[in-house]
Amino acid sequence: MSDAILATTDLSRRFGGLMAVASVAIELHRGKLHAVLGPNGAGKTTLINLLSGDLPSSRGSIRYKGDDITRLSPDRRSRIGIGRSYQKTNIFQAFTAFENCRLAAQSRAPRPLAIATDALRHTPVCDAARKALAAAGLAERGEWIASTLSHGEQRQLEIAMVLATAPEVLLLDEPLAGMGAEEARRMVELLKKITPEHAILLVEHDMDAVFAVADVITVMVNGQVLESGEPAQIRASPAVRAAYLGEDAGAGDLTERGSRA
Amino acid sequence: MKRSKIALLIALALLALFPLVGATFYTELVTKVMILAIFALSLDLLVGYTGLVSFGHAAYFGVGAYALALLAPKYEAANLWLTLGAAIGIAGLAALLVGMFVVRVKGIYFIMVTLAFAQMFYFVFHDTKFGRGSDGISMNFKPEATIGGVNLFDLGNPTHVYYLVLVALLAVFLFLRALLRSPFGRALQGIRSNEHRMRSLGYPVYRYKLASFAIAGALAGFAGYLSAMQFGFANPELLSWHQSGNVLLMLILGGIGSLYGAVIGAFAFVALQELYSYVTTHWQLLLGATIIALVIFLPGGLASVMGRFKRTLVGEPEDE
Amino acid sequence: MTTSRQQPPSRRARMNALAAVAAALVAMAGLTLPIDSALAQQQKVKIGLMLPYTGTYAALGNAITNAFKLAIEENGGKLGGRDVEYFVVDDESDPAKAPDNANKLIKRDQVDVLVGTVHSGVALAMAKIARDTNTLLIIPNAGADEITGPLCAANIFRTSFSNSQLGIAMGKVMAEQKKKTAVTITWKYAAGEESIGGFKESFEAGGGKVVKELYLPFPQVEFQPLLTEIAGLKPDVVYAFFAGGGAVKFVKDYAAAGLNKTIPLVGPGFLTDGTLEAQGDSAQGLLTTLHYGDGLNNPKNNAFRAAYIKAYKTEPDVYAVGGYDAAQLLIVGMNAVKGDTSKRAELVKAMAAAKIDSPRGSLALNVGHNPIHDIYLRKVEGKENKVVGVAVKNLTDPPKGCKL
Amino acid sequence: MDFYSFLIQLLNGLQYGLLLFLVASGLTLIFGIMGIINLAHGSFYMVGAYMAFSLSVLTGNLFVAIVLGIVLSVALGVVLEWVLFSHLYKRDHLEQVLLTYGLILVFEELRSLIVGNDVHGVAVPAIFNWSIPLTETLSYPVYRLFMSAVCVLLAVALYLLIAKTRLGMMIRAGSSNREMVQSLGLNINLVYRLVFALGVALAAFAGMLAAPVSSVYPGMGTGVLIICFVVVVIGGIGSVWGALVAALLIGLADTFGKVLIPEAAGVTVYLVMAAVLLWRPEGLFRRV
Repeated sequence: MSDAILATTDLSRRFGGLMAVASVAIELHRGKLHAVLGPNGAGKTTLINLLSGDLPSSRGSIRYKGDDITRLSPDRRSRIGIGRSYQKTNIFQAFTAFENCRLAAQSRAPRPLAIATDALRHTPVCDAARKALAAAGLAERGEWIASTLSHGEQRQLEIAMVLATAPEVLLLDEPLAGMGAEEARRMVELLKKITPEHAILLVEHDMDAVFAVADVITVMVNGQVLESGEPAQIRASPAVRAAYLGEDAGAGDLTERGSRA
Repeated sequence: MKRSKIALLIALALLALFPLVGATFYTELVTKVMILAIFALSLDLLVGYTGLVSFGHAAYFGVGAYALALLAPKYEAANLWLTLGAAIGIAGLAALLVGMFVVRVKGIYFIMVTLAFAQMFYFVFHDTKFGRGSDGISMNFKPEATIGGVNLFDLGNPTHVYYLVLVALLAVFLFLRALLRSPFGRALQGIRSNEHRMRSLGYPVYRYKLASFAIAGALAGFAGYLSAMQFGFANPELLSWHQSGNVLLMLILGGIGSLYGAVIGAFAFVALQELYSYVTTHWQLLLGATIIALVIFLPGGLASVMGRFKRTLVGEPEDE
Repeated sequence: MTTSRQQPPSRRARMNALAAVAAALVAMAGLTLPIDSALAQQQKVKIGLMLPYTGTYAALGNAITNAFKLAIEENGGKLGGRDVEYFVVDDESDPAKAPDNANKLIKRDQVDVLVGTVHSGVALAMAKIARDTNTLLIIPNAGADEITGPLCAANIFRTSFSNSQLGIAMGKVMAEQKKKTAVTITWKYAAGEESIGGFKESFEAGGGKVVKELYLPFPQVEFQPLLTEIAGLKPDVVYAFFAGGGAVKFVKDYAAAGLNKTIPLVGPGFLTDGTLEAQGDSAQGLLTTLHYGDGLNNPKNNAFRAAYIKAYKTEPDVYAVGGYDAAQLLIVGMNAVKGDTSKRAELVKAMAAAKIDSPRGSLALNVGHNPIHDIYLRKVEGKENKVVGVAVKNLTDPPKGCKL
Repeated sequence: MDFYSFLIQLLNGLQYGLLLFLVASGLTLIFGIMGIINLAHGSFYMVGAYMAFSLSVLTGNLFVAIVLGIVLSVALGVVLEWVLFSHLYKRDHLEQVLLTYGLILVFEELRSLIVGNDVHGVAVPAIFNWSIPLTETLSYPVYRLFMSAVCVLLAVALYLLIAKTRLGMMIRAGSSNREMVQSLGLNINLVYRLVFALGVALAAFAGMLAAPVSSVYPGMGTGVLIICFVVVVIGGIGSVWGALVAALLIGLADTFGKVLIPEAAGVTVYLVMAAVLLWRPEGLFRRV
């Protein structure tokens, strides 16, 4: 618990009768990638929304670097270093890819009173944006309007925008969904490269990717944490296999059966 | 890129030379249209660039006009610079105060709430002693524009007023163009495109929208001041919701989301009004039908105009 | 920064947009270029009619225009020997557009005389423009006291009334009828406040007491709460200032609340003028004061009514009288200078000293160029406001603040 | 103000509130169900009033005129929805505001072209044309009580229609997810046309019912419109229940505002609105 940069206790969220997330305790550590697995409707996206502040929690608390941020607004949480991407692409469709990242980078140096200067001449921000674009593999797509990018490229833009805000904690909601094999491979490399300086929470269905990058894995079912631990432990765990694959889970290894079609 | 620069200069030259050619009536008419263009520009900052559709923007136009009328001393000329500064400040403050209420709501609520607040301002000037009642205020003396004793220009002379307003229009246009390229302006446009993502990227969206609302209010106050200065007259009808509707219409005519659109919209709207009232006394029927046709038959509705907005933003900023 | 992949068609769109600006400017300039005729004497007298032809006061605008033209026709269609040309602008009763509309007539059409209007907010703007441009202005209706008070000018005349005049007349009558207490009620707008002021001034001078002044926001017509308050106060008389739809509703609500049986309702002529058909029997017996009424048996009035009905197939009203006298006043002035509008001082002097035989009776102008005329007491009988007496003979309101 | 006149003022406030609800219900219905802001709502109120006048002159009986008027206004609603408003569903609120703003100008001029600019009265039907004496000087017109009763009946009818009937269920479904309902094979366009016509008929009916009291004059529509907005905004857009509560609140605020603080009578209603919005920005009964 000691050096956890982000930790939750009894974090819950109720929608009417449904407990979407039920008293989840999860920890994120700097330099570690914590993957969250689970069938659809397990409450993974709701969990991310609670951590990012997009959704207020019904019960429990979230501590970040020792402070309680349970009541903090989404923009305040982002400013103190919690960046997130979205499962459903949520970008500035009308702007160029570069402008998307530039706006993200600008949030760290907003300079709202400098209304006489041209934002494009503010090099630190523009450089950060170009660096993020390159990191996400969109270097030559800078001038394209976001709405004209392919679905996979838009997913890359999502990641580029989060990186552009130079966060300490990254909450990634199914970043690989919709990406081609090549783009997915590049993204896994990127995740490995950036894990050392960030604390990453990765929600993802792609088993190969998860087991390739995850330091810790948590499996969630019906809003509750079924089991959490090292990848090997999760892979071998009967409870996970039963819940995840249904009752007749054979002896087969979780990864081949579970890899996404 | 070159050609649009030339077109801009031609239009500017045309406007600059107009008073020498046109008779006094037209000079004063074009002066009024330029004041309406400033008013439309101020609203475009809200509607076209921040995505806040205000249906009560005339309130701050009226506050600017009344600031001059109420501050002007009865038996001598007011100082232009002092009263102008006060008018812009008071209008901006009024927009800030109302903004605190209205910026918290979105979409249809925003439209209706801004309308209701504008009506509240209308009644303050129409009903109370402070507002001098329904017949409005007429000033005996036009403000003086003196710097160090030297009287720069005489506001009684329509040509001087024309050039003062032309300079004002240019100043507001360039100010907004610079503002929209600044980090603050870009953030506003981000809010218009995807407010939710801007918040999750760390932008205090409420404060940006409030600032935009206040700046737009201040600029509307500037236009209101000029309109009261032109004829030395302020009346509660300046704040009527028809004025708020007309300025929204100017944006639609000219094309939302482009500074040119606001200026062109103002000219097109007044030209339309003059043309129709010249044709028949029932000109409002024609104007109403035109509005309806515009909304329905404009290809792809406003999107086609919006499309132009997206592309202009994307191209070189100087494209504006 | 490389130009973006899609060459934005917007540049072409903006090009023709800028062309639109040029076109709009030329259209406005070319549309109504004034025809500068340099001929002096035979040239037509240009009359600018700025009246409401749309909106709530449209009926009044038409009545004034009809009567004005009737008077000119009766003068052989001439003014001081010169033919007449009309320039008409619809002021829409919108004060925000008043300066431009006035300028259309004064600066674009260069009219010799401006006639208008009904709405006092618009009239005040016209008076300001007329003072700034020294244009001859005749106001056939708007009753704002200021126009012939603090804002009076040599070139501004009025042929209708001032709001306080009608109040002063009714206050005097009520005091004479030994009414002790009164309640006044009106919309919160200048015309109402001035009329109430006049009533209070003469009623309290005659020994009465206005116990309460009730107001409601303009143009709201929900009177029920204030009628309840009047019933509670039980004054000897209620003085109400409303016009048009508001007048119809107030009189009907007043009767529906049974107040007309116990507390008499009085007011200026506008409470019942032109609205009797809509008010029906709720207005029977109601006393009003106005400088005109039904059953005024004088030769000029009978001739005027006959001519008006022949020409326009409807009964003339007090607004028509205002328009008719505006023309008569102009005729007197133009005859004195034999049509030479450049002799402004002489023209104005003649008009100020004019003694007009108006359908209302004798009409003269006070120092501030506001009418001095008899204010009649009228009583509603059937569909008419029957003149039952003269409330005040040759009433002139004190020109407060006029430095003419 | 003694207790007895307080009671009468309370009655005045409730009666005005109920009338406000009658006028505002059509506006909030059309918006709540179809997501369309209709600035021309005041014009339908005016059309109703003028219909009451001309039809009652023709038929000699107000009730017959009202029935005829409702049929005509439903027809008007169907035509308008088909010709104009069907274009508006996909458009954003700004375009709806502008199109209906244009409609106001058109209706105002058509009225002046067809019926002229004079002020007209509509006779109160004989059976209601008397008053109940409350104090020795004040008596209460029975027609106003009749109007209040009709308003209450209408509120109940509207509630039942929306909550209990099949049409109501279809309307509610249509308003929350138009595409889904369409895919279920339900002719949602017909339902929308019906709802719009109902909204127009409600506004016209309010005009007709109130005509004997309000009388009929040019520009009567715009005055009603702004107060309707305030009621709908306070009540929570789309919530018929909210509109009823808000209308009563505004009726009382306006009544006591005029009597207690005449100086600020015009502004009281907006102060109440500001207070409510400070507390609940989306109005009292925001229909989620």
